[in-house]
Amino acid sequence: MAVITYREAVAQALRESLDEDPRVFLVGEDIGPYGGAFAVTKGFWDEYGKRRIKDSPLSESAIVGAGVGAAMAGLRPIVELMTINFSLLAMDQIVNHAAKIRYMSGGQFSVPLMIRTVTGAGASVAATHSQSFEGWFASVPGLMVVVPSSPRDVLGLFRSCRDLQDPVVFVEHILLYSTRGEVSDTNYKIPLGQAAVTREGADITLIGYSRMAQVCLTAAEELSGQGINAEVVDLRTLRPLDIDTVAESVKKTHRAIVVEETSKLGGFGGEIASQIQEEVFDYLDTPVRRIAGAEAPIPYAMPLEQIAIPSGSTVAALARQVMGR
Amino acid sequence: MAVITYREAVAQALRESLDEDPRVFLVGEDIGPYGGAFAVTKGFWDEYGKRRIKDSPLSESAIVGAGVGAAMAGLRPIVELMTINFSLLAMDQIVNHAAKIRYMSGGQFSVPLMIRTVTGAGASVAATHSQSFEGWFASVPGLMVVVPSSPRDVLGLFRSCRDLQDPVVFVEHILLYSTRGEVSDTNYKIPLGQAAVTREGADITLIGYSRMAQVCLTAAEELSGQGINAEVVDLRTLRPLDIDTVAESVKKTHRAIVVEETSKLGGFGGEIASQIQEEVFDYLDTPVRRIAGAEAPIPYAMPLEQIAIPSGSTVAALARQVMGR
Amino acid sequence: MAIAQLHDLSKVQLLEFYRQMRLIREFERECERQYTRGNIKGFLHVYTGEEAIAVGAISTLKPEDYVVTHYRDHGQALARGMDTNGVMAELFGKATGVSKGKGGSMHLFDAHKNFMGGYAIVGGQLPIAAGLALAAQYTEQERLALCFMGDGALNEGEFHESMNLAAVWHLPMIFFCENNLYGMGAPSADTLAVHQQMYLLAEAYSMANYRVDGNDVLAVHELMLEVTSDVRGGKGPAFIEARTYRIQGHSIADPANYRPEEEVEYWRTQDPIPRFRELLTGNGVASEEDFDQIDSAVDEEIVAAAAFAEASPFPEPEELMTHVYED
Amino acid sequence: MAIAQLHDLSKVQLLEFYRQMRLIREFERECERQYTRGNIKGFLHVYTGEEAIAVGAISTLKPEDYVVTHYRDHGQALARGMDTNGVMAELFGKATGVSKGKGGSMHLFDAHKNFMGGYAIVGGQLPIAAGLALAAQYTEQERLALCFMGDGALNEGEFHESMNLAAVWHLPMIFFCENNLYGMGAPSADTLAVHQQMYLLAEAYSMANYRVDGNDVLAVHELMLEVTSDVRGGKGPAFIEARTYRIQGHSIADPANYRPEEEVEYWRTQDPIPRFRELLTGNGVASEEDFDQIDSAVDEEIVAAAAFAEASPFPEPEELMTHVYED
Ligand SMILES: Cc1ncc(C[n+]2csc(CCOP(=O)(O)OP(=O)(O)O)c2C)c(N)n1
Ligand SMILES: Cc1ncc(C[n+]2csc(CCOP(=O)(O)OP(=O)(O)O)c2C)c(N)n1
Ligand SMILES: [Mg+2]
Ligand SMILES: [Mg+2]
Repeated sequence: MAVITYREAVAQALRESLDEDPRVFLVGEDIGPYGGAFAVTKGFWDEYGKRRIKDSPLSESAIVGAGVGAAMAGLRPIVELMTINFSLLAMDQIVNHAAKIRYMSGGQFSVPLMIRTVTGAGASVAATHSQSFEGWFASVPGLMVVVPSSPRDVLGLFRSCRDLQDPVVFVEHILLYSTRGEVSDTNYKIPLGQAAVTREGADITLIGYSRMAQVCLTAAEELSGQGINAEVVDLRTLRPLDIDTVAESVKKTHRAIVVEETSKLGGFGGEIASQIQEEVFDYLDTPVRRIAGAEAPIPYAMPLEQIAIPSGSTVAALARQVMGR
Repeated sequence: MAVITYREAVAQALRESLDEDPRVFLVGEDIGPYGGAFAVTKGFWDEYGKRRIKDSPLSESAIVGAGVGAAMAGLRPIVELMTINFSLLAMDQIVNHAAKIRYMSGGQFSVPLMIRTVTGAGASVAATHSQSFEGWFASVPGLMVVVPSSPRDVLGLFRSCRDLQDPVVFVEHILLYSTRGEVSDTNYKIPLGQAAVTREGADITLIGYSRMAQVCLTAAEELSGQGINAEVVDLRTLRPLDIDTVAESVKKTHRAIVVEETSKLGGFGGEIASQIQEEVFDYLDTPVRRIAGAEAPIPYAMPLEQIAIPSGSTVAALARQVMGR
Repeated sequence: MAIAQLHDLSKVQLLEFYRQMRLIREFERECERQYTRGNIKGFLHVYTGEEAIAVGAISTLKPEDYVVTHYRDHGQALARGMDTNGVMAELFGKATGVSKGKGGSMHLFDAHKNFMGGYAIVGGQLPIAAGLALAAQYTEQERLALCFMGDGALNEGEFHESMNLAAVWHLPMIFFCENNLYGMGAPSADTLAVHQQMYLLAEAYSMANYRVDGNDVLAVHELMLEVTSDVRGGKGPAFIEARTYRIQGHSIADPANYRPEEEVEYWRTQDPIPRFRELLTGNGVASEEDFDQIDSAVDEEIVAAAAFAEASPFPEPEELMTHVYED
Repeated sequence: MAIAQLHDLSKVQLLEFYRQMRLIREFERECERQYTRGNIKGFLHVYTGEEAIAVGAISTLKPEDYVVTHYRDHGQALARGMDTNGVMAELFGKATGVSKGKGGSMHLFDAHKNFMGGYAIVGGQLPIAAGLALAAQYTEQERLALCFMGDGALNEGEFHESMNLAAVWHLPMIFFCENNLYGMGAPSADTLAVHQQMYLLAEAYSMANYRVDGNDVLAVHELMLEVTSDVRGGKGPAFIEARTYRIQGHSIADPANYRPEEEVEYWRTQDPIPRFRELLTGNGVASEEDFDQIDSAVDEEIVAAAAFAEASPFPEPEELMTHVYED
């Protein structure tokens, strides 16, 4: 057991890939001498050299597309999109190409491409730099979407991604990089499509992923002090989505709140709430509730941004309401 | 009253805009001499000339961005994206720019831009040309998303869009262009955010939009022959979303099926189902059910494509199941 | 016509060029017939008139080289030696199609031929071709990527990003522009600032660039022999503009009456197949008998392909959900 | 230094150039102080070292002209005459900010000054600037759009699409590249094929193009006088590359130790402010007293701006939901 940061976990996962698999190379903007916009690849350039750490032009579409082509040729490129906000410039390559080539070729080609990117609000970088599009990627057949909330999950999930023959969008959260957590020293893996019950409880189920999974735990802490025993489910991957673990929890608690960071209308939380009521309708004492970001672009001013996204206390408040307290 | 095609309705709406408002001009790929990929702007080039009918290079991002800039300057550009599949190349301008400029400027600038595009599967044009991203746009605060299913709605909704000071994504369906319908000769408008009950019924509510709203009517017809009286709600706009009309209907029928064309996981249908159970949980006899496209890219082979998207009969079959028949 | 080549090429090879061009021409004719009969659906973009490009260019490649192209891809597929039956069956959406009927006309693939795809998003194939070239470079294999695109693709941002990336990374690839003067109904004169000097687009990346008569199969072949050896020799990426003409409309749905009659007439006289045929007869390389033999063999192949496609079954319903992910 | 201009420009105007450059320099210094004090959050990209560009260029515009720029936008905002208090307050995220604290450092806007925005998506501002120019053309007004971008933006597809669109549509606009040799930590040498001959990127659209010393305010001003009159005269779009240097790191978080010391040293000697100051004193145009007066006035303005920003209230919670749509 060691305690490392989320950033260190990503870096370790990348190092393992580079060390163990010669087909792996990294492509991205400023991942070289600069060390990555979030310092994830600090030192990589010196360690692995420019052949395997490819600093790229500011050409999101071209670097993702180059990853698609290299993957079709049998390599295992890992392309970094500096933030998910810039993925909008690579949407065509991700959705029209990476996700569909296996299918359109009748299974002749596969695209084992990993796209790493950074999601989330809360960093005071305003509307164009605070979005969360992982839900969009999760709606695309052909893609897999991984949304780890802890150093442990980063490592375990990343290792599983390396065994896949399909494109993965690996989504890291800007506010989680410096959070710390225990990771086992074993070479453990966490399969995709397996949500985690990160806190057991009998009264209500709080469902989240990435940073919001942590916010759910904070809320659960607060609630426990008020005699409410909340269970927390961390989805860990959005596609594949493990609804069974969620359903099992709700069968037990009879109440559920889905928490997400992006604005509510059209958010992925609707999918989760919808599936819960489809799966365990008869077990629900109250409707599945959702708490999400405000129906607005993310503002720069910190006091506004803070109320624009769910926090432990707003989640706890809704939970109390649902519990009728 | 006149009977016209959906295509003619769009053309009429565009002509009205051009005739009545000198600030309006059209920009798009092959909307000029070619007359538009779906013949919507046939004849416009000769009638209005190249100043107002701007044939553009194949540069989706630039033409949408140019529309954003022209709109900021006080004009009313209408930019055509030949199909919604190509909107992925303009995502940055639509989502990072058009949708956010009013907010980021603290209300100093508005972007009265209309983006017309074509959605849908069923035309045997395979995976890259058969997608439906309107649900993504509907999840973006700052945008409005209009999804008409009939010539009547095309005209009424388009006229309302012309009064707006915000960006609108006006989504036409590839398989509806040649469908016909009655339109009044009056200069009527249909406000955004007002769903329509297109068929009254007491037993179950079928909810759809665009072509799927028509599929719901087909299913209702089939069901009526089997003693099931289905009510059909056509959402007409996704953002703003009129959940009240849906809720009212479900209060009456106690059962609901949400129909959508795109694949289910992460589709906008989850949002609707989720809101229904949040709003009228106590009125529901059974969980809200969803029927959607297959979890796969759209195949070219017609027999496969036909089973990849919901049809009147598959919707009716699910309705019977929900009714326990 | 590039007579020079005549001497270096064997009669067999020259007649093979003719056969391939003829095969493509007749294949497209058959496609149009089958489309009107309802056996081919959706969009149908034929290569008629541009045969000399695919044939002249692809004949210079090695089996291990990668071919990437746009949605107007039947010609390149056949020139690469893909099975005529399998391609026709794909257009019919049959289970025996090269992609099991799942990709259709605009999305042809053949792993055995390193035919890495026809791509229907204009410009979308360029970054992918760069990635294939990157793979060759990364693995230090002497392979190159030949990427075809239309003139319309030069308008797209992905063109710029891919050209710059290829230049900066010195990738072993060839950007081959099939300049048929139109993108759908739009003359490139209205959409591309340097439509008359496309080489300037390559200069913007200080990339080697060439221009060739796209209706002269020998000229295309000759140029590609030079360019491919440069690229294999490590000279970095190259850009080629081949002037040609889309004899038919953009798609079968397009009567193309936006084009001046004289222009259409002029280009009819430039039809690459009669031109090449006359060259060979004029130079006594081949006789009418040679051509007749080839023609009837081609006709038989096409008839057989249509019959094969028609007789083939549609994919089973289960196929809808296969190949979404690794099965 | 472009002495020529010295004679055509009044002392008042020359000193105004100095004042604006000095104002920007001190404004950025204050921003860095306030950032470390936690009053400014998120990303902070200062314009230090590049002042001569914004001041020399924007001084040639008319009030009705449009200014569009990228996220490194404080310099252009102040040069356009935006209220120092309002800009500083925006960086503090205060209700008195030019955008009510909603946009922040990377997204400055001022409708009264036709300052159409700072845009934080690299290259994203280019199509928008083209649209503003299109509006001027469509309404037959003699207005132009001046669009600033960094050298990094030249890598993006939106650059190509916007340049081509502007050229094909003959739009009244100026693409102004602030070439400070780096995009974040990446030297343009590694990311742009023609980093030494950026004019080739303009030639690819047969667009008029120019290169200028971006640390010489008079040279920039002089060139822009010529270019703006050409653009107003209907000669179509133009591209300008101004060489300059980012004295600080990419953002306040970046120590920029990836840059060779000599390079940094050399460019220190090219600092536009001392250079201009020496020119004016050397030519007896202005005295130390003149500068001291200006300096102290600027210092006061900055102190006042910081005080104003600090004293201003944050936006009310209701502001979260305003300006999402027309209220
Ligand atoms: C990104 C994108 N925009 C628009 C289209 C619609 N479209 C299909 S083909 C075509 C014309 C392409 O012209 P060109 O590249 O010259 O190829 P050609 O048809 O002449 O062979 C267009 C606009 C598309 N498929 N993709
Ligand atoms: C599309 C996009 N990709 C990446 C980024 C992250 N980013 C912000 S600034 C920057 C460097 C831009 O360099 P340049 O255009 O030269 O401007 P400079 O900072 O040198 O003034 C990058 C990569 C972004 N904001 N947008
Ligand atoms: Mg063409
Ligand atoms: Mg720079």
